[in-house]
Amino acid sequence: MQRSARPYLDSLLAIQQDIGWELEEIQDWNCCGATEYISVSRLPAYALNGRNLALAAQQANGVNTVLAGCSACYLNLAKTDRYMQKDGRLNAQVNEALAAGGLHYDPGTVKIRHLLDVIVHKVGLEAVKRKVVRPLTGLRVAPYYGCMVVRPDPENRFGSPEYPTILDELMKALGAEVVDFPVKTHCCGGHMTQISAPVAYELIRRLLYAADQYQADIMVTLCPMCQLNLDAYQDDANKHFRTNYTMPIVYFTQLMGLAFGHDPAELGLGREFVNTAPALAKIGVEVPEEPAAARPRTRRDDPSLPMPQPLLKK
Amino acid sequence: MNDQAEPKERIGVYVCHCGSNIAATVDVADVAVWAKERLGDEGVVITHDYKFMCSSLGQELIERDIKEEGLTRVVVAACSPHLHEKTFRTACARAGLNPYLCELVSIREQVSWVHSDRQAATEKAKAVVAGGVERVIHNEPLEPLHIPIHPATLVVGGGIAGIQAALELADSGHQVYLVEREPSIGGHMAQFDKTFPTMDCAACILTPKMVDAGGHPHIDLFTWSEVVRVDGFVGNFTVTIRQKPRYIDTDLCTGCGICWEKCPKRVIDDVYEAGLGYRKAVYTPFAQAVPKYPVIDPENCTYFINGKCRACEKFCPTDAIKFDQEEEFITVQVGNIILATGFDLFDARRVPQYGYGRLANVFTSLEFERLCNAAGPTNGQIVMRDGVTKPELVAVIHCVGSRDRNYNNYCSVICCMSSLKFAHLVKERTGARVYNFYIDMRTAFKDYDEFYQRVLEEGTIFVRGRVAEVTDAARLPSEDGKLIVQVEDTLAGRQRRIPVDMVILSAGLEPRHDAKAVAHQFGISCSANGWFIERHPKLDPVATMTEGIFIAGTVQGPKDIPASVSQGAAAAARVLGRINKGEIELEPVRATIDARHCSGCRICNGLCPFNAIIFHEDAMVSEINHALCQGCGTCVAACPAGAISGSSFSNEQIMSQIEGLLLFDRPVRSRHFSAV
Amino acid sequence: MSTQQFPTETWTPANFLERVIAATPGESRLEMCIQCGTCGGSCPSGDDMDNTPRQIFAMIRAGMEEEVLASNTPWYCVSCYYCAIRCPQEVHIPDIMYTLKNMAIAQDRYVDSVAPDWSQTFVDYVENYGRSFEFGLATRHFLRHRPTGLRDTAQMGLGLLTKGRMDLMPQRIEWLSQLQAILNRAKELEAEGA
Amino acid sequence: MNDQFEPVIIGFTCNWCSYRAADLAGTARIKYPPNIRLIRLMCSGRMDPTFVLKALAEGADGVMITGCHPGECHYLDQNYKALRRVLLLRRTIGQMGIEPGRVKLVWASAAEGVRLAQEIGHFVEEIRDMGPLNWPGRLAAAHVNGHGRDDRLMPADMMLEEVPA
Repeated sequence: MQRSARPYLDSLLAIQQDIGWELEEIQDWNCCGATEYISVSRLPAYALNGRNLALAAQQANGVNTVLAGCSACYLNLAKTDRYMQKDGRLNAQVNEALAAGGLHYDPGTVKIRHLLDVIVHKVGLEAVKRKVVRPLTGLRVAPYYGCMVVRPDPENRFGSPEYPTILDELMKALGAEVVDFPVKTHCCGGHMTQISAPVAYELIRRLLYAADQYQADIMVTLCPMCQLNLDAYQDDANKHFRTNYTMPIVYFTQLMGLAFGHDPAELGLGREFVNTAPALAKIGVEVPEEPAAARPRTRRDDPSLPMPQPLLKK
Repeated sequence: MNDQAEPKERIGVYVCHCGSNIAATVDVADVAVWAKERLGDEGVVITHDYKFMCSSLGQELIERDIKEEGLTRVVVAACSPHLHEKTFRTACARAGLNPYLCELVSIREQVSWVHSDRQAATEKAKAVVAGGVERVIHNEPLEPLHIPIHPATLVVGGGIAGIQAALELADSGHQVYLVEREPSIGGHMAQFDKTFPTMDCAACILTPKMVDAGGHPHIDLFTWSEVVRVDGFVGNFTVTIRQKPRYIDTDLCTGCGICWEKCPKRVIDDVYEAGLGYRKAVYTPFAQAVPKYPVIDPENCTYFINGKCRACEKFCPTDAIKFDQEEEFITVQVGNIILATGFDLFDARRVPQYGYGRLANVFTSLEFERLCNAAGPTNGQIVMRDGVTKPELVAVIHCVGSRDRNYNNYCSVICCMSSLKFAHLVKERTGARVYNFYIDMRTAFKDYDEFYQRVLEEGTIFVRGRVAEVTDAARLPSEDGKLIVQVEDTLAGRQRRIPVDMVILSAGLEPRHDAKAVAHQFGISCSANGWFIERHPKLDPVATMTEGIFIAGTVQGPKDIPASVSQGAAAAARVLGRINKGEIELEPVRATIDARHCSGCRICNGLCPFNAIIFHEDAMVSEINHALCQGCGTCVAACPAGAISGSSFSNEQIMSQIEGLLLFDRPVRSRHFSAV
Repeated sequence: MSTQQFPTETWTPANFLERVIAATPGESRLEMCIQCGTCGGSCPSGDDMDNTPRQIFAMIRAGMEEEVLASNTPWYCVSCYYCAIRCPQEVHIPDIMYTLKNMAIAQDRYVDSVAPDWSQTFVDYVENYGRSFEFGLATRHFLRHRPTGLRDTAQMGLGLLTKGRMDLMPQRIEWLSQLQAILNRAKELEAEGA
Repeated sequence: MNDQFEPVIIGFTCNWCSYRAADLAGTARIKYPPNIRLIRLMCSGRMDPTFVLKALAEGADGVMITGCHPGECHYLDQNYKALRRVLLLRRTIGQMGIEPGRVKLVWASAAEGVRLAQEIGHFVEEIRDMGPLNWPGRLAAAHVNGHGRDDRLMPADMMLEEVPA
């Protein structure tokens, strides 16, 4: 979240006080492996997530909820926890692997929930409404859920894996005009941007076409991958299909922040590829033209290592 | 334990070869010899092994021994009791021995057919025989139960199955009480336009039957009514029926229809018109309703809501409107009950990807039936939700909510045929291009596949694939404004997107929403899905495990009209047989409470699923009604005072059988006990 | 693409089906497929797959191991889970796709290496740094597979950089050795299990 | 010849489902080990816990109780009562020093001949692994030691229920 989804993090941090939260980052978290690690090998992929869960359980001070903002992280953490509960052999193997790093995790110890779920169901729409000082009146919002948050959703937290409405309701609570977006849970292209870009472009185009058909001003997402694909690849998709969509894509937390009266820059607005200014002008918000300058890093305090060389097959 | 002095009984043991079925694996002669030698102390006086015990010669052998040797107990070691128990019991009865003193133990299904080691099988057969011998000592002479049958019958549910059953019984001169929840009988069939595969008009074939039932001298019709209480047992049930107030005096009403003409309140009719049409607050569901009297629906009637209006009352020429009418409870006595309560249609909203309830031009099968029906809201015009436009492209989706573990994992049986019917009707009336999307085409039964051929001929396009989604989200301008059916054409191996104007969802059949409560009320069992369970799926499909309760039609599982009618008639035939005989004979497998030992703790009262145990407050003891008791034995096992005994399966019989099975050394066991 | 002749002596349908089921965690329910096509119809990238998921399952049953593992189908799975929630037989389709990818890598069977390499590159970063690293991932990936496409992507990358959304250097987690120890043990266990 | 321990198992079957499953296994000639001897009851709800104790006390090494699947009981829901009794019984015999695994409950519908045969096979192996129970031997030992009947090994209601042999 600190990187490509920085605006997501910024906006979340900005609104956390409004909704009475104090968030703690899992110390030294590692990547969940997305859909890639498990494609290569199975057990290590579960161990990877097991480590995050174990770290979270260690760090939990009476708190037992891990909030995931990204749909892949959410899915992978929840799935690891669930499969470990259900499959005794997997549980034993993951824990044996974790033991090599001095860790242990009892499945079920932490609850893995997505940000949107907790905001709507724990904080509540009424509490959100009370915080609204700048209603998003007149802004036509296309709520976009994507795949992995609402599916498979074994605990039915989002109401429907096919046609959920909780993001719709949240946006209505903020005063926005919500489009009944028929492709709200379709795929953003996922990793196909890397594997076969034309396939991804087509998936992106379908979403943009529908949003355009429904005359949405802006699309809201709840996953960094979706945001990245729709925003950063929108231009490529346009080139590929000779279209000229300019559909701004923002995180739902950013719109919450705006409705709560925060400064656009504080919410990371202006870092998008597709200009959000025309859309947000409808609610009287001015988006900073230039992104806030990133602090330049010197090599010295950089903890990074040089890039590994690719493994060449054959 | 086996050291008693003088055996009380004289027992004969007969070991059957069953040709080579048993003899090939079990040394039958050895078993017979062994039984005579080793079970002599238990009272075995004679043993035989014989080629076929069930043959007339075999049976005569038993009869002769009973007479000549004075046998008081008989054990036959042969096949399963489910096959020949009756045969050997009858043989004993012929020889003057109470049939329940004969025990058949299985050494074929449970020994020779399932084991291959001859020695081990022979030893096990000996143990099984010993179990039977120990058990039979404690068998008691019993008489079958005889229960008189009241000649009247209750039929619950006035759909086609219930109507058929009621007519069969009434036509043979017996009283029938037909109870229907809605204001008219007719059921789902009354909503249909045409019936497959012959395309008869549903009303044309159903209405005469409804009229017959309505006017039959032997049928008392209770519409707008429900059964609220069932007491008693086979032969003599006492049933309480609640008749909801119609607010119409049916003695005065002529069914002229002025009331519903004058009623100012229009209500969406979501029962009969499946939500597509309107009715008034005072209404009959449809023109041919039986009985012809309307009902006032107090939830929508202006007078009931705010005390004003009474238009119907003003205009009624016979003063039949009675706003002060109250519900009535009627009690009837019947000997048998036929349940024909039918099905509910699967709610297609539960499959969100098909968009029903969200996308205007997605229709359910029942809605489509109403669209086609000449008496329906569009006078039989097949039009889109705007009420005007004829569709040019129509999709029919099979298996909606059926064959799907997310909803119902069974096949709803009728949907393939009704989907074909829809395709045919659309073609015939609009000339539209029709696509049918199916997983497997199931057109079993007479003339059904011929109908499929006909629909193929007519040019309907069949796509083998379960539809993934129906959406209005166009991807290309050519799809704009259409509903797009997205599917894998599994035979072509490609994903297809087919734009259409109208989608018809062939929703499956589900048990009534209150099926479990109804099953409980009548003391019968239903499957996990909620379909009522028949006594035997093949050989006794309309009886239930509860004596005197029969089932007919879709209440037992999805089925089409011919099958429902057959079941209605079959259930009536079963009931008629009993009425004609005047009584039924029941197996004497029953529990009895010895009042002397009953402590009145009432533990057994709540355990009985058939409410057969009554508690006498005065004497503080419980008693079991033998006509209600089905002999499961749960109370026997639970009684802390040991006051309940179960005939045919008494504690003594089972305990002794255990001892018998484990009586002698364990020959199959090579390592023997050593004292700890 | 190699084509397997069947039926021949090497035709071992049961084996392949059983191995796929055994290698998938929990109950895959693969044997329950009724070939209805809900998965293929629901799949966002179904159009671009060599074989629809349904066909893949039929091919697994037919023992067409080489064709299945050479197919691009599992690699084009975007893990959207539409098939999983819609499947009337509750077949765990995405999990089976992961299993097929594992097998294709292990047996070196895949034909187009773009997708497997992307996964491997991603894994390398996770294993060496503990986190993914967009800049390095994209560069390395595109250098190998779409050198000409790199220019376009580079522009986007530049965008991400200037918008403060991407680093030039990967960030490494603190206790990397711990993570590596865990992953190595997991790999050993997996090898034992297989 | 073969010094493998051959357990003796008593099986209680329901007249409507598992007894018919056993018949079906026979008709289909599905083989299972001869260690089990079946008793027919009308319903698993008839299964009095003392039957199980009796079987163990008479020398059985294990007892298998079979009934209709939940929701399919021919007497509505009596199999649930069997389930409750078996759970309690397993705990009770555990307290008496007997492995709870020696009593097993198996659901088998009338159509599940194969399944019943498999379950019997598994159970025989499980009991084989546990070894002989030898409850009669232990009872005899207690008897020889001069304590008369060992009350700890004999549940109270069983002593009341003297069964004529």
